[in-house]
Amino acid sequence: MAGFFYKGILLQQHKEPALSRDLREFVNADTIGVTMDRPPVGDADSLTPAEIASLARDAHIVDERDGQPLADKLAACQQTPPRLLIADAVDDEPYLSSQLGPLLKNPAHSALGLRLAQRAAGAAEAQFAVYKNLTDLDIRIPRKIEGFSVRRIRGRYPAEYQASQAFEADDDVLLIGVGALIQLARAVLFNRPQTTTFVTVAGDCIGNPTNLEVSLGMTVAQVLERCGLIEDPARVVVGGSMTGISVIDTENTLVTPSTRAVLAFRQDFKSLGFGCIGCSRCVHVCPKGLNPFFIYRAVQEKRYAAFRTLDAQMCIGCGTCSYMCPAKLDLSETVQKAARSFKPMAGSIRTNAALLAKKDAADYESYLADYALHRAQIDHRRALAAARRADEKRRGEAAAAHAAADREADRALAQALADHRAADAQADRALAQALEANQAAQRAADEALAQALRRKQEAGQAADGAFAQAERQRQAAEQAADKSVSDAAAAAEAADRAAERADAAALKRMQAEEKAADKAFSDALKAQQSAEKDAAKALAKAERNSALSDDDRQAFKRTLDELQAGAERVRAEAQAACGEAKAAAKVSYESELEKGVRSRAAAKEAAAAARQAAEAAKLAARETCEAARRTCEADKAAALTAYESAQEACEADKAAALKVYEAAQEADAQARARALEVYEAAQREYERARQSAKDAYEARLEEARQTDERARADIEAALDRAKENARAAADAARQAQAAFEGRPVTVVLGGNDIPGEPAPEPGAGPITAEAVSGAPVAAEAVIAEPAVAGGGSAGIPEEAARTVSPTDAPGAPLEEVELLPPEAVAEESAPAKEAGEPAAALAAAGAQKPDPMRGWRKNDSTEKGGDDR
Amino acid sequence: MKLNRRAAPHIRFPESNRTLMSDMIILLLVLCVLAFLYYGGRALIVCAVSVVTAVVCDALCTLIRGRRPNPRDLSPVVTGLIIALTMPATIPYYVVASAAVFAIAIVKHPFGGTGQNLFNPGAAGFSFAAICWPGLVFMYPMPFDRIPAFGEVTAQLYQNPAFVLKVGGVPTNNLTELLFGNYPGPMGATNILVILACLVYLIFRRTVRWQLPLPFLAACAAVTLLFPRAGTGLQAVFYELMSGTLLFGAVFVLTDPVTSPKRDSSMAVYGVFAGVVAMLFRYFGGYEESMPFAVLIANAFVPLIDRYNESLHRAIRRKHLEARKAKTRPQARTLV
Amino acid sequence: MKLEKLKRARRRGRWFDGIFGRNPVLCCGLALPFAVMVTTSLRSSVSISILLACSLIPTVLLASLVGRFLPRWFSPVVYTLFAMVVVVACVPLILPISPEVADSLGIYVPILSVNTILLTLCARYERPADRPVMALVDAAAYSLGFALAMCLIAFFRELLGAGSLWGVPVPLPFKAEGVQIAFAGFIAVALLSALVRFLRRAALVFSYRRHNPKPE
Amino acid sequence: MNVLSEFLIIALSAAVLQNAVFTRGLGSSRDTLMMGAPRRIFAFGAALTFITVVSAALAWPLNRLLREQQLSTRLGIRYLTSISTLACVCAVFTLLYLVTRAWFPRIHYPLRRDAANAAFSCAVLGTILIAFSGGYGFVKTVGFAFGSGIGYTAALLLVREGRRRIALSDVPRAFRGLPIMLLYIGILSLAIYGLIGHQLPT
Repeated sequence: MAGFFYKGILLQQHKEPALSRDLREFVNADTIGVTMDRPPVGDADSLTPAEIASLARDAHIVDERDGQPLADKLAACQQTPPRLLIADAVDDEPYLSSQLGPLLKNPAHSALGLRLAQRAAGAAEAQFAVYKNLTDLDIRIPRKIEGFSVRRIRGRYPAEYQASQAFEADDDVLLIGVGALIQLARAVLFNRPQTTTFVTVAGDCIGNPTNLEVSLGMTVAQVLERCGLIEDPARVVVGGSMTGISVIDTENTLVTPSTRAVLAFRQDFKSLGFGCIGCSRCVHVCPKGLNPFFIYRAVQEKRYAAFRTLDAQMCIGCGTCSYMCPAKLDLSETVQKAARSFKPMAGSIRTNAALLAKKDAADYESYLADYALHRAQIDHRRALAAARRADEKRRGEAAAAHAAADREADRALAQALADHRAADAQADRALAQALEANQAAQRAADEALAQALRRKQEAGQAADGAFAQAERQRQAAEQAADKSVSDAAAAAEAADRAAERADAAALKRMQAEEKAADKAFSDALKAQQSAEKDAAKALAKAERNSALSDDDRQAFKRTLDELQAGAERVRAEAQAACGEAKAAAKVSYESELEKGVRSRAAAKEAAAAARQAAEAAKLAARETCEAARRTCEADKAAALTAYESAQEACEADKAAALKVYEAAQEADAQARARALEVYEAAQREYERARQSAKDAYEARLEEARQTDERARADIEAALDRAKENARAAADAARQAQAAFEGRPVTVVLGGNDIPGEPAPEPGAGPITAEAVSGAPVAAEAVIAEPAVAGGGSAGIPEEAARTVSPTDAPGAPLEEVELLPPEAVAEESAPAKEAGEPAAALAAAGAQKPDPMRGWRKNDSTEKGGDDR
Repeated sequence: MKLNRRAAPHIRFPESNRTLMSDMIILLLVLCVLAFLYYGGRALIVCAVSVVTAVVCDALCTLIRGRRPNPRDLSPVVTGLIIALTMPATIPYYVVASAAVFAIAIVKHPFGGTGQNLFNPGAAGFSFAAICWPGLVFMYPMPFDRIPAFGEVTAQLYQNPAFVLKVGGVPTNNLTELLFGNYPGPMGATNILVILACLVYLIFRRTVRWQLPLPFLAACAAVTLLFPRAGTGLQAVFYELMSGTLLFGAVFVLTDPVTSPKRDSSMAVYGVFAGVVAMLFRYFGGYEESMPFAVLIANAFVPLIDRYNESLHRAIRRKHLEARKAKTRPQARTLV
Repeated sequence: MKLEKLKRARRRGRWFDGIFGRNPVLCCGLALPFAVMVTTSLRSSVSISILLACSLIPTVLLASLVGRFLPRWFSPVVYTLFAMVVVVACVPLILPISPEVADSLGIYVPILSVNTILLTLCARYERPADRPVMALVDAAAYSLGFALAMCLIAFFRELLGAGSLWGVPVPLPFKAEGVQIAFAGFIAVALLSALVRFLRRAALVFSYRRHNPKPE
Repeated sequence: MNVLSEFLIIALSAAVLQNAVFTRGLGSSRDTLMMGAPRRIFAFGAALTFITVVSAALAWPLNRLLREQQLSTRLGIRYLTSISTLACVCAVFTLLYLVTRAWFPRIHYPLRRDAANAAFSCAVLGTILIAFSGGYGFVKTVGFAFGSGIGYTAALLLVREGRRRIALSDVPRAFRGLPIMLLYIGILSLAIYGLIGHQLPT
């Protein structure tokens, strides 16, 4: 783990013979005197940073650490001057001392170079950095070189990497190689461009290993000859002993500014025939904390899916794992080659995993959408039924209301008709009553007249009788004086009785008359009241009948009042008539009474008289006869007057009765007219009521229809939405499936970096992922999954039941191949820059036409087939 | 001159697979010599039979798989020795042979051969023998009494202290007897002192990393301390560790590099897990000797432990990358 | 290798590959519990094979006839119940082999009703692509293949483990009781399955190499 | 309290000691053992456990009833309990399928594919029949069913883990796929047999 629990290995440095020998030159002759075509610099200290930078550029100085031109590096830190400038002399690879040697051999130039670079870069302070764990050194590394302190870098083998990592981390540090600084110093002092570089020539085949200042462009062979080869090297390396590149043809390999060493080794490791036994030493030493064991296994078995989690691209190529491997496997090379070849695949693997994930998600969504559609259909059916029921209910109510209103109107009309008829009948009755009353009154008057006549006659008779009687009486007076007393009494009584009877008759008559009058009056009253009642009821109904409009109501009220007023008038007249009748009856009755009283008085007087008469009868018999005769005449006269008065009374009576009758007739006509009017009003009212009922019914029907319309629209809309969702989800699932199926996954076998051409559009040509068995394709999911709905799993891969999985060439017999699904579904993409964006999927090396025997040959192909273990 | 291309690190660590295996074999041979001292010639013959069967079977299987057998690969020798040393000296030869065949032909090669098997062949072989012939495998002769090399074995057979512990008793042999292996037990697993010396040697030779056997023994001791079977505390721990092939297993069987996890932290987890399972098997298991079964079950969990460990390390790497990127990012901003 | 010849061979072979080529137990890994546990004695494995045969064939017939009408997810319920009834009915068939075999098999007789061969075949022949007679042929071939595999395994395990065949003791130099235990069942099935795959591939390569020899 | 401890003990022993796959090979077939995605394994395991537990709880009273009435002897049918158990399993499966289809779409999605295999796997019926033949009480039966379900899922996950590692090793071509998985399970069952020490009653 870089920096955390840091590993790495302690290497045997073998630096010694080269380091302590002095720095020799091996320079091409014609480069000796060359100078830059610019004026030599006078005073080194007066140079401005810009001048230093331009000088470095003219001198074409290249920093041997990383091969970048020194000028660029200095220019880069113009904006942000580094806090610390480090002169890098860390040679941590064995046999290598091409930076430490020159530093120790001419510290002056390196110090000057560092001072110039410090000024150019504007760095606050500058130091030299040297690797601490150098064991077998003969010369001592000074603590300070001309004012600059020498900082010791601790740590194990990939110390250079750790140091640069640590320094770069706090970003304001600039690392420049010591060689470049020396060249800068020379460029300033001698106005010379960079023509040479410092190279260590070492290795167990070299006679005298030494640090050389070689001019650029020299061939490796010349350098080796210069230092002398003891024997034939098995391998010649340019660069470090751990990270160098073995040379194939020494004549054509040249020394470049960034060449640090030329090494020649004798012993060659023949492969011991061991495979990796998983001793995990490489895992313990990897400075980046990677797991070379898994990476190596994944590459051997072509399980590129595992690569994403193993971070092969983070390998820095330090070679520690290969160094440590007891089975002498080339782990470092395999990891780096695989990282390179994985880069183009990373994109397609990740895209494929993403597509697979999208496909599954889409399937899941489409299933849920179908489920929602299913629920929506159920809800739809239920809602429709509910809507229908509600609609019927509303219509029923409207109809009922309508019928009720009609009934109501009919009833009102009937009522009005009845009222009208009643009123007429009543009027007729009143008329009849009045007629009767009239007739009765007339009859009464006639009767009274007749009675009067009779009384007159009786009186006459009586008088006659009386006279006769008187006569007789006189005669019998005497006799009857006494009798007369009794008779008188009797007569008195008779008279009394007669009087009484008369009175009673009169009373009766009067009562009859009164009753008649009262009846007439009560009838009138009743008629008036009934009319009033009707009117009130009508009014009440009207009130209740809220359907009537206000003005109808007033009209109704007005008629009612007229009705009442009419009834009032009838009543008053009836009263009047009754009063008159009563008065007349009373008058006649009083007259009767008077008569009676008189007769009774007379009788009584008679009696008394009789008695007196008895005494005086005798006496008076005669007088009485006289008296009687007088009385008889008086009587007669009285009777006559009475009779006349009776006649007048009778006449008056009749006239009154007649007047009353006419009044009654008048009232009757008016009542009838009013009743008719009321009836018409009632009819109009009826018409309006029905009309309004019909309108109300229509309105409610309309309203019911609209609400039903809206409800159905909503229900349909819900169902359509659900259908739409389901269809959309199904389309999405199909597209995801197509995208996933059609995606060509291409694999680059071997290290050749074919420039990536654009990924062939989906569906083009068969998938050529013959080798990548585990990685891209969840064939397992495709093969093992027969039709969607459960049922027995098609254990026996039946041609018909299986969908063509992407790794299938059409028609190839591919039996029982289980491909591992891709590793975890697309996690966050590997952060490393190289495998960032999904690189264009390279067409596989062998994108030849689909060979029908491909699946066949794959099974017995010699190289490890891709099918699963 | 014309040279052919060679891979990057041009210098290599001097040690090779052979040396790795040879360390193990030297120690096992030491135990064989000890066994020879205790049980006479028959022990050697049993070891020889086991080793020869293993090697021959390995060669045959490699040929069947269509590859050239590699004479320098000594892993079948190690397997044969492990199987032989955990058996009693009086074991019939066919038992050892069939165990070796089972170990190599069924447990090792189908899973991928030398470096790729998933289960430890030695442990599997012994388990197979223990299950098939329990009567023969768990009856041990007393050391130093005469055992004829061939023909009928008439020696008196005793029980191992592990059996005594199993049935609940307290073993009678005292500490020195246990240390020097002077009690009836498997050929190579009785001499505790020598085995401990081998462990120390392996750890300092860096053939075996200490994170594997020590946590295993610590876990066994801890479980014993928590649930002592014979006596209390330290005495119980001594008896548990000394009896049966627990210590031998810790040194030779568990630390097989092929079937152990790859990182230090996962080795510790593997060791503890194997220890706990071993003790569980001892308490509740059917047989007195539980180490091989426990190792097999622990091997089944190695891929799981490794996978989770790798994802842990990946997370750590990612955190470091983010941390560094966070540091360098401000500078990038000012530039723009 | 002419493709037409290959296709014709495959079409003809389809009738018999249930026995060896696509053996249900060894190639397709169906009904493994029986192959692992029951094959400790030849007698029990023969009786199980008989029971399977007489329960598989009628059930598959039922499936091919009535399968179309059942909903796809519900059909296993019908088949397993029918199979269970048939198995229970046929148990007296195996009693003449040995009275106590039914007890020694224990739960493995009722399990026959839910074994994976039955489910797979029923699923396949519910909506038959080809003629229903193929269902019968396939069922017969599979039960024959099952019987073959079971007897093969039982032969080895009984011989090695109990040192007897069909109860008759066979003199053997050494006897490993361990083979009677479950784990040996797994390993036996694995080895035989590998053997079958190896033979099938050898046959394929042989017929392939006959027409285009390996380019030297 | 002892009911819970009894339940846990029998569940633990069913999961580890008498594991359905390793000790009796129940429920092992190519499709179940070779399932790739862990999500699918969890769904399959959950369905299987649910069905086993519920049908065990359902079948136990039936079985007790049959034994009390000695129905099987009276009617002369030998395996009546297994018929009733299978009927219970079928009922539970149908119920589960319909209920989830109607109301719980999220649960039904994975069930559509695996429910039939889970319900009609030998492990379900086998576990319950073993519990009955062992004469367990109600709590022990349900515990045994639950433990065996959990053990089965754990076994599948372990096998899948092994498979991922075997994919990284150079397996000979004849052993690729099913044979190597069976070997892996065979060796594991050898190890677990070491725990039990004797052959389990079938």
